[in-house]
Amino acid sequence: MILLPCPHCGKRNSNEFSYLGESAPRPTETGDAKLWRAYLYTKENPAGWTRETWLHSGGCGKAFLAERHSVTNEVRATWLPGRKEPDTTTEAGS
Amino acid sequence: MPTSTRKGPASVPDPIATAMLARSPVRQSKPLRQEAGWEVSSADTGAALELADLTPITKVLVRASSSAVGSSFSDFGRARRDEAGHLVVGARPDEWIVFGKAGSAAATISQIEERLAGAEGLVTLVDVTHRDVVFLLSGTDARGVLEKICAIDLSDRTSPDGTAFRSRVAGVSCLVVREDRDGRPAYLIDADRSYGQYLFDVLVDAGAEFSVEVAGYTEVF
Amino acid sequence: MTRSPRRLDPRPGEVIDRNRRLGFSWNGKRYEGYEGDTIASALAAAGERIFSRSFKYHRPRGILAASLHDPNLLVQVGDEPNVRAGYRKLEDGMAVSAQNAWPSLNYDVGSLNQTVARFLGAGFYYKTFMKPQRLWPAYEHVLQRFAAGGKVAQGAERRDCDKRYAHADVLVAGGGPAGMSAAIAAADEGARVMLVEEEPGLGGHLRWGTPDDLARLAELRTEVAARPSIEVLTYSLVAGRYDDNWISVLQRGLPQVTERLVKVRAKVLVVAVGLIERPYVFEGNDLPGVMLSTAVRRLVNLYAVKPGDRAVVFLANEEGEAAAEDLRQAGVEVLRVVDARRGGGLLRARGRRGLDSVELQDGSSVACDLLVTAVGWTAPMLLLNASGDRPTYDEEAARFVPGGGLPDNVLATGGILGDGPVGLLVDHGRATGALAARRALGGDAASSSSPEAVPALTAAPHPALFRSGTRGFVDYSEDVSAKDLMAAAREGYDSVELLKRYTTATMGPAQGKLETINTVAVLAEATGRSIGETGTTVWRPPHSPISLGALAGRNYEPVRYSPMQPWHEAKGAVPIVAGQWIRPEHYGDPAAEVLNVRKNVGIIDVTPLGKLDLRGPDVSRLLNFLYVNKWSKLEVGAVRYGVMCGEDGVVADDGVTGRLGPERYFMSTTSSGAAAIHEWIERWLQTSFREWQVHVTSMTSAFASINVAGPRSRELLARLVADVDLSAAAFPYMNVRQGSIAGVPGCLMWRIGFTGELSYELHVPSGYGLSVWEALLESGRDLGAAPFGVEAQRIMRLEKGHFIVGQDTDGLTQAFTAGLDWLVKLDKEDFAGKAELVFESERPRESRLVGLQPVDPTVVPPEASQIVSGSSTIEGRITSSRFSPTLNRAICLGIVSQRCASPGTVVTVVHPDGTRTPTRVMEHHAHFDPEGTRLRA
Amino acid sequence: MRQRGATRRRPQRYSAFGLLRHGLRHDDWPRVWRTSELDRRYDVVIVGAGVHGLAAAYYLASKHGISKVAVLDKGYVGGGGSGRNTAILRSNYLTPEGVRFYERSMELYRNLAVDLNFNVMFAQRGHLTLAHTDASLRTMVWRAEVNKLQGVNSEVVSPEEVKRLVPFMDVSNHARYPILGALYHPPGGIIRHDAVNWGYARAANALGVEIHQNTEVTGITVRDGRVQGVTTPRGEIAAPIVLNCTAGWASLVAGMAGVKLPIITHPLQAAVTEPVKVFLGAVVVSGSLHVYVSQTDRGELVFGASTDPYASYSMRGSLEFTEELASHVLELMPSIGRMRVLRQWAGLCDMTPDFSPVMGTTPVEGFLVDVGWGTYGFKAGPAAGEAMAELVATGRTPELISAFGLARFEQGRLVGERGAASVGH
Repeated sequence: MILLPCPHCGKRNSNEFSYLGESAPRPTETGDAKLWRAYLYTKENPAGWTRETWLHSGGCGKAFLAERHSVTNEVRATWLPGRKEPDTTTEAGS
Repeated sequence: MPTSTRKGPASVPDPIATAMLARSPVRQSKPLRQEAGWEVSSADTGAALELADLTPITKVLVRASSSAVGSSFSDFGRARRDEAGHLVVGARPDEWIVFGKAGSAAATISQIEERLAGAEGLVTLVDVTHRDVVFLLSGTDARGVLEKICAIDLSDRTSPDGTAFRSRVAGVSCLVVREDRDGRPAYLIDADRSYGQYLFDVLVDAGAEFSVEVAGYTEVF
Repeated sequence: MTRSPRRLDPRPGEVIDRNRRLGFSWNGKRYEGYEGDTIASALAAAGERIFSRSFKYHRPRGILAASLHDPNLLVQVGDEPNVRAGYRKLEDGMAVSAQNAWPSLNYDVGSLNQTVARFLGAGFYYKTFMKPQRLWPAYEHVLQRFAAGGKVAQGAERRDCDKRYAHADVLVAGGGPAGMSAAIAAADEGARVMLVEEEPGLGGHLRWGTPDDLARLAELRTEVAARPSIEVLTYSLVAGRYDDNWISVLQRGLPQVTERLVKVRAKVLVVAVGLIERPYVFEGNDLPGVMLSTAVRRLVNLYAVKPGDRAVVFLANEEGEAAAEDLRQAGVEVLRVVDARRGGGLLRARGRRGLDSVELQDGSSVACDLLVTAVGWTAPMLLLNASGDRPTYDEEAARFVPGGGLPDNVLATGGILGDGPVGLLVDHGRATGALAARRALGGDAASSSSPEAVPALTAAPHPALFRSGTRGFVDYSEDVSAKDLMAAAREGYDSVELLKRYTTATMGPAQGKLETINTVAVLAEATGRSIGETGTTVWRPPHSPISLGALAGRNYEPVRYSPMQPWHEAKGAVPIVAGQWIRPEHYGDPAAEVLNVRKNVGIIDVTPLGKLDLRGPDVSRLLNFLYVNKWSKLEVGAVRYGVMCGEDGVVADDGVTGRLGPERYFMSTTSSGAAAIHEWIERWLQTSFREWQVHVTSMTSAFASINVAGPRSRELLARLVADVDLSAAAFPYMNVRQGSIAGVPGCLMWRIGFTGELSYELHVPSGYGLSVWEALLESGRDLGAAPFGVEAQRIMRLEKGHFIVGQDTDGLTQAFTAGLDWLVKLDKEDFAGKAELVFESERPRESRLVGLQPVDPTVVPPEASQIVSGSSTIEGRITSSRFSPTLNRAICLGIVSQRCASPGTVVTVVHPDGTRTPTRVMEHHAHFDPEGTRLRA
Repeated sequence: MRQRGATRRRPQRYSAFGLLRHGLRHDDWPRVWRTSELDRRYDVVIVGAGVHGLAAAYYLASKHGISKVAVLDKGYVGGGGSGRNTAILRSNYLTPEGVRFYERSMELYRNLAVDLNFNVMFAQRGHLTLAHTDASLRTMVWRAEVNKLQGVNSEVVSPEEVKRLVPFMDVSNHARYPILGALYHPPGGIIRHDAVNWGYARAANALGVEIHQNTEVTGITVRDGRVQGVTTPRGEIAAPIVLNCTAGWASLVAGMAGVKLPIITHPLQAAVTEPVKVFLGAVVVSGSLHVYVSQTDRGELVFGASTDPYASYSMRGSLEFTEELASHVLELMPSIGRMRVLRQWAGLCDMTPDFSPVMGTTPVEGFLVDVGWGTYGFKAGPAAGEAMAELVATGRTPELISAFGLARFEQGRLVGERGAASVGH
């Protein structure tokens, strides 16, 4: 059971959270099928650091964004929706 | 722009004198009596570890931005008594649940409305007395019981008296509030009412190792 | 009752209680042992030598390691298979039997396999039994009879197991001298410590050591006991370490439960699991009477058992010397001590049912009944592997050692790291424990002690002794010899993983703990590489097999009930499982329940319906985004039906939402969709529409929901409602009112009709649900008021043609296909799924949901029957089907291809039994009252 | 330049007689597949030496005479999903295109031992998918009816029949998850997965296909929209066709060619118990309880579950997986609580939005994919290999796999397999 750092509650077991997947902006132009289907279906799916949305559904009920390493499951940053994204690009990552 | 909806009928008024009986989802052990229109147990145990069904107590959900509410309410993750004896629990960010005496929803709501009058932004109050079941688990081994079904660290260092958290208890999302009684650890466990009988059975089962006994309704507010 | 001829006089460190005798049986014969014995020690004391038969060749096997990891000591205890007799404590009344022998342990017919062993090399089955293909089941049946292991009994009771969560600053895995010292030091630094030891007592190898060792042990035990912040779990196994130091511990020997799984979140893990002694590979190395030095020391010193009469000791280390000394003290005649460090060598062991003699390198042969080997160690790497460490091979010490890749929250100490006198192990343990505590507590360490340097602990030089002959067994539980491994490697299965999969070496119940190193050594030899280059396999959890019962623990499957459940149960309602909810399917006769609703009035418990309280100035914007239809102009007091789609345009949920006040709405969702829809809404509000002012509260359980349906429902309700004008004019269809029912204030009343009848959906504060339910039935007795269940409701909604999301639609059904053309408003600004619905509207329709009626009204096609053209071209399927008591005919909903979808088309429905039913496509989904005059009444 | 098609050699046949002779003479068997130097150029480079890559290579050589083929793997033969799955075979899918495709795979599997001269131990013991709710029972009927119309043996049976097939099953109606019936698929069963991988590797190699273990593809060269070859630590390889047959790393390999896939990688965990005497005949699956179980000839129970709830490339097992597994298995068979879990492991599953694979061409000419197999990959190996070989050889997408192309996502024409239960082993 990995721990996920909820920005409100602190580290909690991952089974308290709903995984909402890779963070991808919703296209503003909804008439472009290619664009829209890329938003719906195409995934980066990296083996490394990935930015995704989680909802602490079994806890405080709040959504947050996290930068998690998809191989080690380490989370190096979390932030609330709408807040400035942390700049982690300078840190070592694989 | 006026954003408050406080003027709306926010609560279930307390029942008028009527034959209609309100019931907890948990089967009550005998002898029975009535408390503010609710059927409750008056079993008395005096055991070292007790489990009581406090479902009839008043529960009011308050939503507002923390900055607007200021210091009038407890912080998120903490619980404290207010002047009126209500237990005010920071249940979620920008969300509180206020526990009070059974049958006092209307009064509780008007007190809170008064206190929050003039707060900025959207403020809403919802009476959730009938939505939730509440148990009181108290006694020296209360932590031992909860540790069997809840993954949160309950030690004094991380979860001292006055701590509140939402987490899963035996697979059900619950609000757990620690408010010690007579120097003994005590936990209020608030959950969706439909899980009531299931959770009660689980608590009795987990507590068997520590000789838990089922106590009747006690007045804690 | 058998005596115990091999029991020695009391030993200073023995763990048996000679005052407490325990009776048990072995293969039906009565035996006696002492409290504190293991099953194996009690049997060994009684003179038993053969404990099992091997998997493939049914060779007799005896005590090898006398520990949890002994591959030869798997026995059946009652209805429990594969019990580790070298570990499991003896209990009074145990019925123990051998597992893999027929007709008996001493004369096993399967041992004939040995005579054809040369044809049954590893993987032989891949090369034969291919033709004819149809005979494979027969071959397979024969192979299955060789399946190893014990038996499970049909009807065996579930054992009592439970679980516990724990949180430790420092968890020390292993209660030997280093582990105990680490725990003591960590506690002194202010840490909460959990000390876990596999054996029933703390002490590790000190337990079976010299009087000096025992004295040392007593001191350490006193120190541990004096620290209340150390929780000691003995007879408990650290079974696995998972991400973020989530550690599983299997605890045994508790008074309340058979086994308890403790799940520990540790800030720092200290691995102090010590070493496992490894066997030597030589011809005859599996004969009963060939034992590891640690096995001999345990038998003599812990259980006071004399393991043989005349012994040869083959050794390369001090443990072997100590074992020889123990044997002498126990009165065993030590005939030869062959020291590999001085060039001594061991060729083979001989014997049939047990060891008879040993042949040595110097050409001599010694008759004996006990051969002890002490050829080196294996470090159990599971916890380190699981923490990211990859072990490296230390040529000098001839063993794998930690590779140094540990994260900050895992430390190692003791034998797994290196060797040394007890004093060094203790010092290292203390320093490591203190370091662990400081890391766990961060800067807040209570202690003022200055950080002491962790002393160096390295593996001592040791001769590299792996094998002396090809016929020796490398894997005891799988009957794999060095020869098998050599052959497989030459055949091309020449990496560790391929070799292991092909020969099954290390795959058996012993998990390769004793065998892996020898497997790697043989492979290295076969491929001409070094052991280090060959590498080792990754140890996978669990550290030792854990029972399903312990992993399952108590059955915590949450169940939800409505407030009226006691009533339903009392009336014998037939229950149905709907997600977590248990609901009444019917009360005996669903058709009668339907007719009563159509004629009189019925009530149904619909509490599981999802209910959300929505408040704030932006609710109508939210509704406009969530639903495919428009919500801007909903009057206070009005109710509207809506459908929600996912972003892919697929129908996700439906329900009605009413406006209770200027900024207050109440939404209902399907029962099964309630949680998901709440999450869906929160997700949008929190991530995309953060500036919208809306508060959403789940109210599903706040209200007991009762649907009152039927032509007399208004009449019934009027008897209980005083403060709401129920007249059709004042309270028309698709409206909502608030008021009191039977004196209970704060109720909501919706005039809606899933059943197609005049009906009211009542939402009553839950505590009063049962009272109101009873009041409705009581007041409506003369009106024919009766309960109805989910099945009657399903029939009536089908009569009315209302679809059910997830039944009449599936995971790809978009809104237009579901027949929602009338509802979807593509001219709305934006809403969830709009883009895909625009695309759907622009392309030719492929299929759609339609009402269907079999031409023969008496034939009811089972749901999911396929609609075909020609013999087998699928054109669609029946999604819902019932016999309508109201219309006295079969009625259906179904998805059909566009070419079959026009009203009047007669399609062919194929039933599961193969019959074909001509079925007509109808104009409406509704089979009954399509104009809706009844529900608008 | 070397001749097209490397030299073939006749492998020594495996047979009972061969075993006897080898046993008497104590001589070695020839190597199961040869190792060779890496060439600079191949007609086809296949990435991934699992069942898909090896089967494609085998059918390229055996059916189409194309044997200048290199199968590259970063590890060893069958070390990925092909050696980590629970080896269940069936063809009782939900959609007609799915049923037809998997039925072709079953057909190839049925003859595979003889075809490859390698006993793959396909045991057709029957496959039961339990229904615990009326909704899942309806889905079972749906599947059974589609199956029958495609000629696949599949039917819904009663709880009593389930009890007859699996006497250890608790079919009492008081269970929390009552068994209301099951989809019974008699031809379904289990196979020895390693043997399938080795058998294909051996047979393909005998036809001239080269198998290069420990040879990771680190780059794919694309010029003017055409694939040129691949890069490995052992050097560059030129090839006009590169076939991505990886599972778990499909997105990463496709990414090297600049192709994005509709894939999310999730771990799928499995576990095996200690052996006990054989008591379980059929393969048992419960979608609602997220568990599937079968017993091997060795007596071990092999378990699998649904994929982990969040995307990850981690192959470290989790404790909660074994806990839930045990709890759910004991719901079905309460009397096996004393059996012990011996080992757990994880594999990676590339999940697509419609629970169906992605097979065929990509926007990069010559770069083909056979990916996105979710939890169904092993079952599909032979048919996928055969179809991909045909596509490579003829340049035309075979009808059998035409529904599974990558372009379907951009066109919004998903395959309906998602309509079935989330776990469908």
